[in-house]
Amino acid sequence: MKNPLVRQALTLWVPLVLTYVIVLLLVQAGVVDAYMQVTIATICINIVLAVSLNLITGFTGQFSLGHAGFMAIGAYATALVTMRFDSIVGFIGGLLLGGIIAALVGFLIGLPTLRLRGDYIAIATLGMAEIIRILLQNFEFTNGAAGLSPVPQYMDWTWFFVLTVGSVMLIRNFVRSRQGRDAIAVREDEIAAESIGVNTTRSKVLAFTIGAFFGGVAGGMYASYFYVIKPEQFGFLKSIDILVIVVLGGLGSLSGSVIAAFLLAIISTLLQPFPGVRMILYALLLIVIMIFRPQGLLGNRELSLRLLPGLRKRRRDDAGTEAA
Amino acid sequence: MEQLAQQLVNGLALGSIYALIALGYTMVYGIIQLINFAHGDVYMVGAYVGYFCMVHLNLGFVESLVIAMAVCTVLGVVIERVAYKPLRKSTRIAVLITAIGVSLLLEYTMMFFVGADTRTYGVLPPFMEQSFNVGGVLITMKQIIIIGVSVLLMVVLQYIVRRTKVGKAMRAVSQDADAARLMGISVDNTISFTFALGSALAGAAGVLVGVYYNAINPLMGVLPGLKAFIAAVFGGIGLIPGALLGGYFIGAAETLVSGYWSSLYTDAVVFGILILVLIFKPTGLLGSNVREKV
Amino acid sequence: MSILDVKQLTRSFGGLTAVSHVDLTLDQGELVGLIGPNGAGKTTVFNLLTGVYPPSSGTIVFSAHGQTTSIGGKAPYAICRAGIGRTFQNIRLFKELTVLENVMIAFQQNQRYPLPTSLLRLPGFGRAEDEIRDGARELLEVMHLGHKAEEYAVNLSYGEQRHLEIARALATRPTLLLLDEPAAGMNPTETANLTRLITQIRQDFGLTILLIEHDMSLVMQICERIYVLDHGIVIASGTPDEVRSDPKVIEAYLGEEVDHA
Amino acid sequence: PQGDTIKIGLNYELSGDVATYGEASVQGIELAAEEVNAAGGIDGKKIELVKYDTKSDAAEATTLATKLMTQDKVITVIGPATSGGMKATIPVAERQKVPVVSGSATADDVTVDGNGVKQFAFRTCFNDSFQGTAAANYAVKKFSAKKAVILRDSSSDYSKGLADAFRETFTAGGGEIVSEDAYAKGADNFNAVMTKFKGQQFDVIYLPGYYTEAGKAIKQARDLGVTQPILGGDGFDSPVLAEQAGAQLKDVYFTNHYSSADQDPKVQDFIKAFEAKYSAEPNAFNALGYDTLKFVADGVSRATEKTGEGVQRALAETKGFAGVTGTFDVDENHNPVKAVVFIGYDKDGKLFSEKG
Amino acid sequence: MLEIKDLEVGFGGITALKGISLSVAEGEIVTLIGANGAGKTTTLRTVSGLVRPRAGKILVDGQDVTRLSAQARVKRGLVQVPEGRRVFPQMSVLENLELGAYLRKDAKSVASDLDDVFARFPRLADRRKQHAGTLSGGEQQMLAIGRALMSRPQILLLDEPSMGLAPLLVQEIFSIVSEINAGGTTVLLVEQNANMALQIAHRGYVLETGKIVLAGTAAELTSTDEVKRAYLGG
Ligand SMILES: Nc1ncnc2c1ncn2[C@@H]1O[C@H](COP(=O)(O)OP(=O)(O)OP(=O)(O)O)[C@@H](O)[C@H]1O
Ligand SMILES: Nc1ncnc2c1ncn2[C@@H]1O[C@H](COP(=O)(O)OP(=O)(O)OP(=O)(O)O)[C@@H](O)[C@H]1O
Ligand SMILES: [Mg+2]
Ligand SMILES: [Mg+2]
Repeated sequence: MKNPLVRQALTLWVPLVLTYVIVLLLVQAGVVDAYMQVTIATICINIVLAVSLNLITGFTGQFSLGHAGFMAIGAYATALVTMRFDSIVGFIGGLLLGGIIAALVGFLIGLPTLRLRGDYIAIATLGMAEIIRILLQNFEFTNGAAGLSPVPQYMDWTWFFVLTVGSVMLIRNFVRSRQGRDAIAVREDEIAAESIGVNTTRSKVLAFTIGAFFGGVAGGMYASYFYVIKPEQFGFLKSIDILVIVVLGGLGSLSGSVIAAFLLAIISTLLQPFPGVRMILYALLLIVIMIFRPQGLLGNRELSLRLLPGLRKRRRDDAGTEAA
Repeated sequence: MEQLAQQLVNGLALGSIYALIALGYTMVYGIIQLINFAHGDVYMVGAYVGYFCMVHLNLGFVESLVIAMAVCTVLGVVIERVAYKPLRKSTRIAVLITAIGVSLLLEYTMMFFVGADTRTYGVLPPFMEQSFNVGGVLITMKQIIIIGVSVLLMVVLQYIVRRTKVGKAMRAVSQDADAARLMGISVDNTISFTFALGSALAGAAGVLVGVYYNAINPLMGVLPGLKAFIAAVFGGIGLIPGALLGGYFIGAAETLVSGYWSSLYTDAVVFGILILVLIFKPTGLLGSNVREKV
Repeated sequence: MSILDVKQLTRSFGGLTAVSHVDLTLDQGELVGLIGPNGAGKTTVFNLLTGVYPPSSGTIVFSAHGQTTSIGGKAPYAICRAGIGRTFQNIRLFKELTVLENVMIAFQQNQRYPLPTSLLRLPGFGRAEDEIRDGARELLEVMHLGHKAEEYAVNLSYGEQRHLEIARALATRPTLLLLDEPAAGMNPTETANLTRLITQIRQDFGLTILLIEHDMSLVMQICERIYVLDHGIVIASGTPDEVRSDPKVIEAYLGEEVDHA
Repeated sequence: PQGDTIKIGLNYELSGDVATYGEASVQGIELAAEEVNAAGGIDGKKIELVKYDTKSDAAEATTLATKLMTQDKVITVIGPATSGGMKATIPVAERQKVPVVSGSATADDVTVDGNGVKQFAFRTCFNDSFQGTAAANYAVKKFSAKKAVILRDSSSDYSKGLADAFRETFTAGGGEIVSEDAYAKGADNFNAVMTKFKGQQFDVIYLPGYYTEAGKAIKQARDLGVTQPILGGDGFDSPVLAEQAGAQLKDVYFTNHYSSADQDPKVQDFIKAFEAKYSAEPNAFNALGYDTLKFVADGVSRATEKTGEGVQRALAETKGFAGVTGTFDVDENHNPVKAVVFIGYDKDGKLFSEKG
Repeated sequence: MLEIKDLEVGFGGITALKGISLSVAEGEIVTLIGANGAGKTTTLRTVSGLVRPRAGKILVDGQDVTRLSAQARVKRGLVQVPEGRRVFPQMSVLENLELGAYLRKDAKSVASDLDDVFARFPRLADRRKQHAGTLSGGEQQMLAIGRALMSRPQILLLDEPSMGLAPLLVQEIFSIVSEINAGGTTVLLVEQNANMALQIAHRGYVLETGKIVLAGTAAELTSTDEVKRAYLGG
């Protein structure tokens, strides 16, 4: 366990590859049935959404209520491209295009609005997402309120695995780097960050753009798996849903977001048999969890094998020894 | 010209409703910096209480209005004590999520009991169905009532906050809760009082809307809640005159965009204006525009 | 050779002129004090020098490394990169981060590697990170904080937090360091220790220092020159002895008896 | 699926945006299921309903349809109520070979699109273009309308479908659409748009939307002195429309599946049973939900093989199914072939109906 | 008059006060000195009721007030001037002072007390309509003290009143405290500026990492070597 490369292989790559292979085998053997597959898909999409929003809100401290807007852009781009070019190349192209347009919009919106503080950013991002939704609802080429369907389905377990793990890893790499630390400094104290040479606008816009990119990718995953997209799916409440995952997992904790995405899927499944009261129970649960665990499941810590109970100090970032 | 005047009357009535809801948002925000997402749902409950009073108990408009305000007052205080008070020391975003939980809880509990379908206030007393033609501009009695009651309640509110002892305590708590404690102010009671006041206004707005549109449903609070929040931010959140200004502005903007362009883009335009205003005036129209003192 | 040249610097807030026509020069390597009553505009001068507020009028010219920069209207981060570092009157640390991370963030501004290197962990990432970490650690040692590297900033004592602020400012590799009441809230013994530390870092890092302080024992002991500000105006300047005996300064600031000078 | 009950899945919007439609559909379905079970069930087996809430979310509809078919092993899934939700479940149905049936997914391309007929998708309502066309013809025939304005619901594809068909037919017959506008679901305030319309010359207003907003729109239009006839679709069919518009419900007409004034005992029995169970008058969603369950039950009982595929074959062959909302056959595109009824409130607010 | 017995206070994992006992007699100025983070502020905040202790008792005039809320203690005459002044920045000087008298019902005597405060701090009288947030540090400190006086304190708890103040004002503030004390108010004073504090105090305690390590009259403490070395810079 001394060699960092060996340790990383044991704690990261081996479990990941095992997870992939085992699920793949279970799917093929029919043990993981169609319903469980849909659930896994939902979890994966939520992970990408939550992790990318966490980058913006949890790490950089910019309270965004508009993540569904980026998701919508990615979903529509992927849908439009794959509906025209129904091939794997079209799918990958659509996914990338969706991410890039979302990132571009994030960049353009971010530049002026990120000068705002706190709740004012929340409302500006909310406004942006609503404008995107309303435009999608009124454009001809997006087919208005009826939305687009059927979007060719390319997403399968392999794609979900690659995209989810890839997104989480890239975002993790980002937050554990110079640029990521700059972003965190902005969250902690913007004026102090500026005074020590952090270009705070650049930092915020960068985080916002990257977050938007992955929000777009998640939208593409969604469109390609669930084959029906409509503007109303990307409303304000969707942004709230994503925020709930992030806060529940812990602002500034990527593993928290991942765990919360699983947890919410489980909660949702458990509540399904009670359609009449499921929302009431869900609401109560939300309140109770927040009262008893206001900092979220993991706070701003990361889950790791070294995080032993009672150990107060956060695990040190071992980024320096991780060069690939 | 006539049409413009008509549209402005329409906008004024709509704006009054936003302003009433926005006031509650702004007061709560002012005192504990919470975007109280459940506020729109308190308004919904107010509408249902009014409905129950008028349709099932056959009470008059004024009695129903008062009862709805009273019930909402209690509801607001209970929400604050049960759901928000335990989170006094937590991050604001945690309280925000709790507020979302409370919002869903109110919506779906109501839906559980009364169903999702729209309810109507039914036949109103004839005097409320009157309308007046002022130089070609049609003004209904209901519009007059809405504007009148809103303005009255706002004046009362402004008096309470500016002139009374408890109003002073509210401002003290909002500026520095610990220092307020050292003055002998009970912070918890003051916060509860703020919620009571804001919720009472929301309850009044609920009944007014029920009468005005003659239609209520358990999700009716979501959209106006959002709009009112925007109105509050627009005017400068935490400021009572700001909420008023924001409410009227959004009412007028919506009406004019629908009236002279297309309803398709009403919300988009309102949000667009909002973003622009914030970019040039980052703390809202009436907010003071200074950078934090370091 | 002057490294900072401030001419007719003015800043108002609404009706209030917090800083009014201030002229101020600093020579390379000097340690200069800025004193004056509460609300005189001292912190505002710092905020103008570091770009927190743009000046209402006046010019600030800063020369370092053979480069001359006009400060007025520049963003704070750009001014920092030009070579002005500062601490804050009300401590502003990154509270939820460790002591080491606080300094690393400042240090890494001069140790830049591109985004793809971060995202993809390209070769060079590890080395760059190691350099940042090691550089930051060294500075912590200088400020006697090495043993607290892994502690959260918020858990430090007040005095340690003030030290950390200085370490973080040093990590930006400033030529000019602005210290805003570094000894506030310290008792005389702690103040004495700090005084030694300030003279030491000036020497070791070849700094020019401008310092705001109400503790006259510190100011009179280490400052070579002093500017006195009152109502935004420079009412006196000169050596400590000149300033101490200036009746205007006594009247506005020092009071009759200066007991522990 | 074996066992002593016949499991039918309900996959409806019970919370979220369009909970109203989901909830109303389920009321009708549950009433019908009770009746079927009280009458001895199907071949002696009782119907067991397995009900889930899609939260008005298409992806959730997919998830739950999958769950109903693979884990609960239902023989047929009924719902969702909206076309978007329904479309999200059809590929699942095709893959799992279990039919999905909706009583209110009216978009033209639900059961058939460019790729052909969706074998496992059915519905018991007529589609949008059918209603829109009928309304346009009615406007021309009854009111000799030359100019129309359209006010639709921008968040509903149903509304868009009706508006598109109306516009096409109306203009093809030489009419002109002088103005068109849209509101978002949940809108309360129609004063602005009605004030705008008032300043224009036209003969009829086409308002393809749901009663929730239409009632308010009608009332506000009449309050402002807009006097032209107002036409709508089956979305108007609810007692709430009359309650909201009150005395202002005058000169309003809409296309519908049936008329509650119809003296056919089937219709009257349904209305009585519904009022007895829910102490409220039924609306279109209630009636369509009711018919849909009966339609599915009929298919199941005729199916030789009690499997999804068996039921699919039986449903596709349905002939002369007599429901509350009309008697119909299932055509080759899996649409019901129904007659349209016009319901109207004349200038004095008196209710009448006429066959189309 | 004020008695603290075995007070223990913790925040999460940190124990800030590890069982301290002290007393202040009527008419006394007692000062509490100690390094940064020793627990001085925590002591005052616990006495005034802003912080709940884990264990121990606080007695005022022999009555246990440990369980009372902060506002109830204000009623008992226990009033704190908090660290960092904490005036209400968006309110005028006058409104700040009126809030000091929040619990008092006797409008007349409040008005006369207000005049007294203005007489004591003429600078505040000049600025009565100005927002407190825009006052200079020294003016804010005066306001904070004036505001506390408005509630007619029996015991005044002062937390570092000289922090961040210009030398001139430091002297002024200390003489004001002496005057107030001379007028009959008991004072518990926390100060970093130990030299000055011990000059006006009758007695003092030295706090080190949550424990009282020394106690005595002001003169005794001033001449103790340890105190000189650690706190007086001598
Ligand atoms: N952002 C601001 N908005 C309004 N007024 C301000 C602002 N910043 C400073 N001032 C005012 O400018 C004046 C000078 O303030 P400054 O903080 O520079 O004083 P200072 O000399 O540092 O005093 P101290 O010794 O008390 O820290 C004060 O009256 C202060 O209230
Ligand atoms: N709210 C709190 N949460 C966590 N720890 C706290 C809190 N308040 C104080 N502490 C800790 O308790 C200890 C004592 O702090 P306190 O503020 O009482 O010291 P002090 O003697 O007043 O110091 P100073 O001279 O710096 O004002 C410190 O370690 C401090 O970090
Ligand atoms: Mg200062
Ligand atoms: Mg202290």
